[in-house]
Amino acid sequence: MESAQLFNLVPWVVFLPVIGLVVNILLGKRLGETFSGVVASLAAGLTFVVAVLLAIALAAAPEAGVVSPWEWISIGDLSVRWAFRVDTLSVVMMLVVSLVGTLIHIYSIGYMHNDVRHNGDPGRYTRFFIFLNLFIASMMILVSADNFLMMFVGWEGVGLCSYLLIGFWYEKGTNGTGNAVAAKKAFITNRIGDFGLLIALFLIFGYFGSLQFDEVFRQASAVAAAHPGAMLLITLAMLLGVTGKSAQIPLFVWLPDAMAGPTPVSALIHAATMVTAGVYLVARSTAFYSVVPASQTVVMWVGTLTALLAATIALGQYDIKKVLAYSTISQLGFMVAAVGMGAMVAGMFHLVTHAFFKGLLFLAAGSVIQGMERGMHGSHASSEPDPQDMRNMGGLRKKIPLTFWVYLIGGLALSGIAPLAGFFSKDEILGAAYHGHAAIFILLVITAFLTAFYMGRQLVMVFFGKPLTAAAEHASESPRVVTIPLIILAALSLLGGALNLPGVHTLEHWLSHTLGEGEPAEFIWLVAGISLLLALLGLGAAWLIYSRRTQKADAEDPLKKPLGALFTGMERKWWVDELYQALILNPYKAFAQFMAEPVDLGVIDRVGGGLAAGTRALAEGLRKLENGYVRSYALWMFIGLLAIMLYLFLR
Amino acid sequence: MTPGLLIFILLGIIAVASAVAMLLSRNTIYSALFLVLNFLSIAVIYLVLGAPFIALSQIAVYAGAIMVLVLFVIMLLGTHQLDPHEPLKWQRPLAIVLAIALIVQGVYALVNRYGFKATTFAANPELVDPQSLGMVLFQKYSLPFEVTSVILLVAAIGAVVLTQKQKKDGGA
Amino acid sequence: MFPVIFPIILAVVLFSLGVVGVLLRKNAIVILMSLELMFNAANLVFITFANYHQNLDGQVFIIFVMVTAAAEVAVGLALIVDIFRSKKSISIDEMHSLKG
Amino acid sequence: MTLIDLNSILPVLLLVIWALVMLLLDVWFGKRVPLLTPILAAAGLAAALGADLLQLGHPASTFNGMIRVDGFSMFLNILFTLSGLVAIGLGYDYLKRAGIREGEYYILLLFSISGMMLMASAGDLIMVFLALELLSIPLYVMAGIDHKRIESKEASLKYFLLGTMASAFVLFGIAFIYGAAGTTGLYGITEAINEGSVQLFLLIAGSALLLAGFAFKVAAVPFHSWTPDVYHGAPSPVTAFMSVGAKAAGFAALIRVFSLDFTTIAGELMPLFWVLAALTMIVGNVVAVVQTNLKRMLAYSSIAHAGYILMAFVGFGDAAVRQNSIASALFYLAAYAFTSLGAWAVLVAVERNDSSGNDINDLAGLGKSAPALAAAMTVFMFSFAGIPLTLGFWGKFYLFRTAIEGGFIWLAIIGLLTSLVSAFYYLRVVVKMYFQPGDAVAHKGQLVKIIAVILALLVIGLAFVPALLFNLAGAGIIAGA
Amino acid sequence: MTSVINPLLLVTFFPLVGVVLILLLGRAGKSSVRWIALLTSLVTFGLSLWMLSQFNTAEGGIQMEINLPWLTLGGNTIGFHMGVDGISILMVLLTAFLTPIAILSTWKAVEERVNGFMTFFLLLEMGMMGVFLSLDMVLFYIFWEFTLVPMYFLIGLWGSQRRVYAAIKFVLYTMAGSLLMLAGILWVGLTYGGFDLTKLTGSAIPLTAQLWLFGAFGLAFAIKVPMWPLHSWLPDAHTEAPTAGSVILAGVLLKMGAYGFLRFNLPIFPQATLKLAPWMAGLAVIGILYGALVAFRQKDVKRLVAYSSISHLGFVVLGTFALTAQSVQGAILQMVNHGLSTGALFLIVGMLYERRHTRLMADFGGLWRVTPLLGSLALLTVLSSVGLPGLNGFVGEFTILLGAFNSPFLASPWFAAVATLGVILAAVYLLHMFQQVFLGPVRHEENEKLADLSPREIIVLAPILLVAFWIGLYPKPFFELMSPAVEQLLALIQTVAQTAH
Repeated sequence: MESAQLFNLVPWVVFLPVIGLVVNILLGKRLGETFSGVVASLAAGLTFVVAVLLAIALAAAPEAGVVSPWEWISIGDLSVRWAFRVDTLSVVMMLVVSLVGTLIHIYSIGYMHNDVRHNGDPGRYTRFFIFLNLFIASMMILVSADNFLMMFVGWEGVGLCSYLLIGFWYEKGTNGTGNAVAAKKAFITNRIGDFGLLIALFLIFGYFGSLQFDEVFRQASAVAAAHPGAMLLITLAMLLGVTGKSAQIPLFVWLPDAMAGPTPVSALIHAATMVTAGVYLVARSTAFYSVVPASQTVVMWVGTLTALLAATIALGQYDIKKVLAYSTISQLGFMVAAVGMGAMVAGMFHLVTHAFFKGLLFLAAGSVIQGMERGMHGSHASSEPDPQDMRNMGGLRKKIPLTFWVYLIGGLALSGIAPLAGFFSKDEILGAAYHGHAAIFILLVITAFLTAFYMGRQLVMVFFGKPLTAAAEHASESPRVVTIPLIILAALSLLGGALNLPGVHTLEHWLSHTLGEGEPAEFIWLVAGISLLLALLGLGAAWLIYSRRTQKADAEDPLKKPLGALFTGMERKWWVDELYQALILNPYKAFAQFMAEPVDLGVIDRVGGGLAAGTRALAEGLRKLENGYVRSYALWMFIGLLAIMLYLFLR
Repeated sequence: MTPGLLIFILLGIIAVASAVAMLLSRNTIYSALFLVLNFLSIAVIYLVLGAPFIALSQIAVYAGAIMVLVLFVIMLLGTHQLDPHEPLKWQRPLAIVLAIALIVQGVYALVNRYGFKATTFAANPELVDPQSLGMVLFQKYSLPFEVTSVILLVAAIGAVVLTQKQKKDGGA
Repeated sequence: MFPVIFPIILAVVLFSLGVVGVLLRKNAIVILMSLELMFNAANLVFITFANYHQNLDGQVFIIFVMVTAAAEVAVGLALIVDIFRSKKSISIDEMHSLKG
Repeated sequence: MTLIDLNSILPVLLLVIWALVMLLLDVWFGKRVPLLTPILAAAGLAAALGADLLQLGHPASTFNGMIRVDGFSMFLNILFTLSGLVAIGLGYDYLKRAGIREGEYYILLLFSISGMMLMASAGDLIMVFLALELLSIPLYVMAGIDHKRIESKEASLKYFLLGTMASAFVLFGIAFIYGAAGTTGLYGITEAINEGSVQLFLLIAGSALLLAGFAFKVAAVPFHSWTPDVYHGAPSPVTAFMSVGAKAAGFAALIRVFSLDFTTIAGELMPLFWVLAALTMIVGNVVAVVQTNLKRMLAYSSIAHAGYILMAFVGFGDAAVRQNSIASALFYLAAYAFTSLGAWAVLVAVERNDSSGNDINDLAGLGKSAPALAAAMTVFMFSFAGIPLTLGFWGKFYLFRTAIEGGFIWLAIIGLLTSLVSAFYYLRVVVKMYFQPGDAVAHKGQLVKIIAVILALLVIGLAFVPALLFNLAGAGIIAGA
Repeated sequence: MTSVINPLLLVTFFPLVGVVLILLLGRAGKSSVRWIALLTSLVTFGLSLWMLSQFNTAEGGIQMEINLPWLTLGGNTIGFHMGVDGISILMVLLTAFLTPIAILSTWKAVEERVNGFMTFFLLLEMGMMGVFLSLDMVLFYIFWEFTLVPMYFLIGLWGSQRRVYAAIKFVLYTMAGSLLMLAGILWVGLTYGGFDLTKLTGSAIPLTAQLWLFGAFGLAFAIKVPMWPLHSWLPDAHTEAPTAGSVILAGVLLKMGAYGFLRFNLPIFPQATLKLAPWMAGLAVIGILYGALVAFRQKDVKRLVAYSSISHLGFVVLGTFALTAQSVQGAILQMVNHGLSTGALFLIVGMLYERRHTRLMADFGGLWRVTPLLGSLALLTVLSSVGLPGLNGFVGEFTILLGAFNSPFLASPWFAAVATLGVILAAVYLLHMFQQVFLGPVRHEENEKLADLSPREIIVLAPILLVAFWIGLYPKPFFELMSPAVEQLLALIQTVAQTAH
């Protein structure tokens, strides 16, 4: 088949999951769990097939192609089409999304089977797969869009799916509304980012007269020369969008809470794919950022600081998923820092490998949690321990060995142990920083060390030592439908580094068709050595500290004493949520209340009533003049006459 | 100063004085009688102004018929002294001030904007003649004349309707 | 032979006094008489101008005024008598139940 | 006196003679034949209406200029006879219930209408004065015709005393105008003014007094104080008639005299009219807001409506606007007449035998117990408020149009804002009838109900073809104005 | 084209057929009255589609014009002049579309005096059609004011507890504006060439007069829209009105104000429009934020939705006065969008109220589990209202903001930038609402057994949501309908702007 014809398949990356979800909406309830899961997985799997076909086509003819079936909005000089773009960048994203997505779909068939029963509403099974398919569709719209507006559709669409899936168990969580609140928080925080993106879109249209990628990027340098301020604004506004979606400072706060969603969701949306959309956006907009160094610097610093901050917080967490969540934020910080430095390929590379190993970690964590849950059911413990709290685990290495092994692979990959995937991609980022960004380099290296440390901490707390609770004692391994995707992902995490091996630079060349020919990152032995050394150091330190910890569930963290207030800060997430609560949310609530009660009901609503009351008061006054005495009436007549006379005679 | 003016001023003073007296009298009968005096003095002014027939009518109709009717009613109802208390606080001062204001501004405007140039005429025999008055009345003003008769009739009916005792059977 | 303005001023004064009577007196009959005083003031103006214009229209007018005044008085007195029968008073201040 | 002369006052003549005949018949047969007087009165009015219609298109000046038959008078005469017919219908039901002597009511009504007709076609100030008396004296009596209620007497006394005082104003004013022009003929005065042989000061003084007197008749602030008390105290059918007939007659005099004789001093008078109109609209509408008695509320509303008509008339000095001023006033009077008579008819229907039951709360639940009456009342209230698809809307539309044509935009805005206030209390009536539960009952009398429904249908129906009335009002030309 | 079978006449007056039938057969029972009303409104919808088929999309001007002489008043003709163009046709379609839905929604909700309800409802439809189709200012005013009457009764008779207060407030507020508009109409008609809109457009009115007239017309429309700070009638009217009334009130009646701006203020007073556009936009932006803020703190769902209308209509006004092709077309589309989304929200609130007889959010919670279908459709509606891409609200809001951001007439991107914050705040209050009602655990025992949507209720909501998706995914036909008319309008503004400089 001609590659151009294959390109025409691209709308199917959206249609297939949509078909899947429509089928599930119509039939899912009636035909049962297996049907739902299979249909959804099939839809995702076929999407992957399409993505692969597109990749094959691109490999043959790497020129970008656009399939633009319908006009969407066309007013005056604004013309936006539903247009799908096939280029190396988008296809990479498609591949990652559909591959990881398919695996997670399959994983979910087993995971959700238990989850819906554990949470007491089996009827919600189908709904989960509908949402997952919807997410794949939205994500595909995001990555395959040929213009900013269509990308924004996907951008918000994935946000919606995130909302729906975080709040999947909307009646659970703190006070019964915790999950719903977390979902809302995610959506609204994302909307704040979307606000920035919208402003960027308006500015782009204002200065470029179009929203189509090629059209816009072609003019980027010209516009940057003519309106440097505008380009700065555009890129910074876009950055706001990035910080929302990719959970960077200052909008990262939603992602840890997003762990309220079922674990496959955390893996797919909140680790592997959706949160990387920000990185994708910056990569896609290389043309913009490359002409505005100032905002590149800002992006770089935002990424670096986020990486560091999140890593420190991850250090103080006990919830297995929270640790992974902060780790995700931290790794996203790496990616953002990378694209900020202009190392787009490094960023994308890390995006891909991160999708593999972080997806793996989350799914494995899900397996751990369900193992714990099964253990809880088995032990009939009187008080149910939190199955996600690492302090309740320990010694699971023996109970769930397969999970342990894949978890270990993921953890090592994340820590940056050679030759796992994470090592290569992280090293590329560090390498980029090493050239001319000394401060960034140092901070990122520290972060890399912390990463290894908290992963080591987690591995030790979860899998080593003795089971600390009855649940851990009775934990059992997950079914095969769950473990098979784990194994595949573990393999990918092991071998993912091959994508862009130093010297070979497969991904580099692949992406150069879209991102432009860049200098392939050279492999710096010093950097690699430092990073590997620090990773090992981190893991070792964690082993030393945590394997000797008191074997009691409610024991204090061993770091608490030596670090003191610093650790409390990590534990309490540096009080960022509290800060936002005090600085933004509470004032907003108070201000809204002020507007609603004193202003709206008290002033504006009273104006009408006040006029009425004034009229009434005037009327009461005037009616007193109508006192019933005829002589008084005569007086009024006389006054009237006199007034007329006076006016006429004396004017 | 012509004799006419002299008489006019004299009568004017009497008229004003009697009007004031009418207003001030506590006794209704006195008021009525002062009003008669007022009417009479005005009748004389009519005479001075060359309208003898009207003067006579004034005496006969007003001072005579109407005032007798009034007096009759006063007698019928008795001359009660009404409570002099004034329930309307501002009524009395306002009324007086405003009346004075009307007079002052009326006179001021008249003097300023009308002036003294226009003077009255001595009696014109043609205008004094009741016959010519009659001619005008029954030719030019025949319709108004008829209308007045209807008015009188209506007043009569009205007076009857108002004063007639309520029906014993109290209506349907 | 004197300025027309003199009787007119007199009429204005009498008219004002009539108004004062309506405004100040509570006795319905006196009020009625005050109204008559006002009519008379008007009549005086008519006569004066009839003289000034040297035509009879003004005089004719007075005849009509007298008749209507008589009609008014008849109705007014009837009303007063009627009210006296139920209220036993001719004070118009008694009549202020309708107000507001 | 020629046949043409008599023909010109044929409606009046018919009414007066008819009234005299009825007086005799009533004395002889009144007690034995209960329907006699109302039917006779209605027949008389119908005949007068016929006579009036015969005059259409035949303007005339008769009785040495005393009578002026023109489109203006004909339009108003039709209005007077129609309101008289309605008053008869209302009286027929009400009087018997309230135990009021019937015969005199109809007779006085006919006399009053004859006075109004004379007023509409008066060509001489003396006719204006006599017509004023002829229409007023029966009304004084009719206001006090209910012997059982002292309020009726009080209303009568107040109306009489103040009315007589207003008559004195008018008379004094006529005297000054006579002094200014040497004649009382409306057209004679115009001639004198054109010749320049007029004492302008006396004319102004006279106009001031006339304005005060007529303002009393139309119930313009501050000459309005009698209206609420009299409307309240008088028997409802009388009030119904008074609110339309007397007001229309007052405007007939005001419009005819001022637009004929005082256009030269209109510049001086304009601010007075302006203030008078504004005050009337404001006070009438504002005070109505706090009224709980329907009769008083309608009284204040009638004051307010006088203000609207005055508003259109403010520009009477402008020859280009005058014709529209007059036509819009006439049109509004007609619209107001239908509406007001209808509203009073509903009131008569719900009033109890002891004349109580006209508090606004007494309407509660009428929507359920008497849907036809309530619907009619709703139409009237909407028409009063000037909501489209009622005659009242076109009336206000025309008035405001005239006011704006005359350049009185602020006055129009005052009018519009006060009519917003008015919407409040008109709607309150609707609220009571439909939105609040209650046990309002309407009387069985079918006639009143039929009248109310017919008037409501007219108010709505004519709103679709307002051109009919517009043309008629537009033809209501005052000869020479 | 003055034939009797003019589609406009039929669309406008066909509801009267239903009214007559109901009056004739009023005693035949509730259900037959309901069916008569529903069928009438469906036929009207069909007629409006016929009108659409006759409509020539390529043409910008007035089509299917009908101009019958009605009356002459003091030298001014008042004609029965109707016509449709790209702006009004959408409003007519919206009206015809929402009315049967609203009628169907009353099947269970209105049990008392059904024939009265349906009569008023059909009369209301007629009035709204008349407003959108009139081309004579007096005729427009008549229809405009006439709509008050049925709405007044709908609120006052079939509303909830404080219905009387709300009904009177609604009428008085609206009249306050419209009376000044009447003064404006008269002034324009008398001074600047008659009441016929088609003859007025572009006529040269001096700037001072234009400013005054803009104020007079603008006040009426601003109250109707409603713009901040003239909105305080709206929460009460919306809250107290019966569901169907709220639907039409939000769906169509408010649009009359926005439509008025487009039909009167822009073409007749272009200079004033240019001068005042930033002020209007400023008020609109305040309204967007204010409505969103206040909505957030409401305890009553219906009140919340009502305040959301203030916020949403702020976008419409902003778009209108940004005066660019995108913003104006977006504003018109947003009028339709708001009609659909908010209409659907009110329907959902009504369905909740029918089940629980309360509208306080505190009384609900966790309903998605109990009534999954209702919850899902409610979510879609909320998302459409939030402006989620792919649904209708986004297309409108985006085009408005995009146009406003780059509008040369507002001369500052700040209006749109600040207004864009409204996008965030909309999510805040609407998701807050959705959470309070549908998410969380079921806290009240009464809510455990609530019935899910009946087939009738699905039929009520489904068409709205389908159109919501249609507009969200493929708004092209809608834009194509209005585009020539808007271009014509903006060309006029452009000319005026150029001559001014």
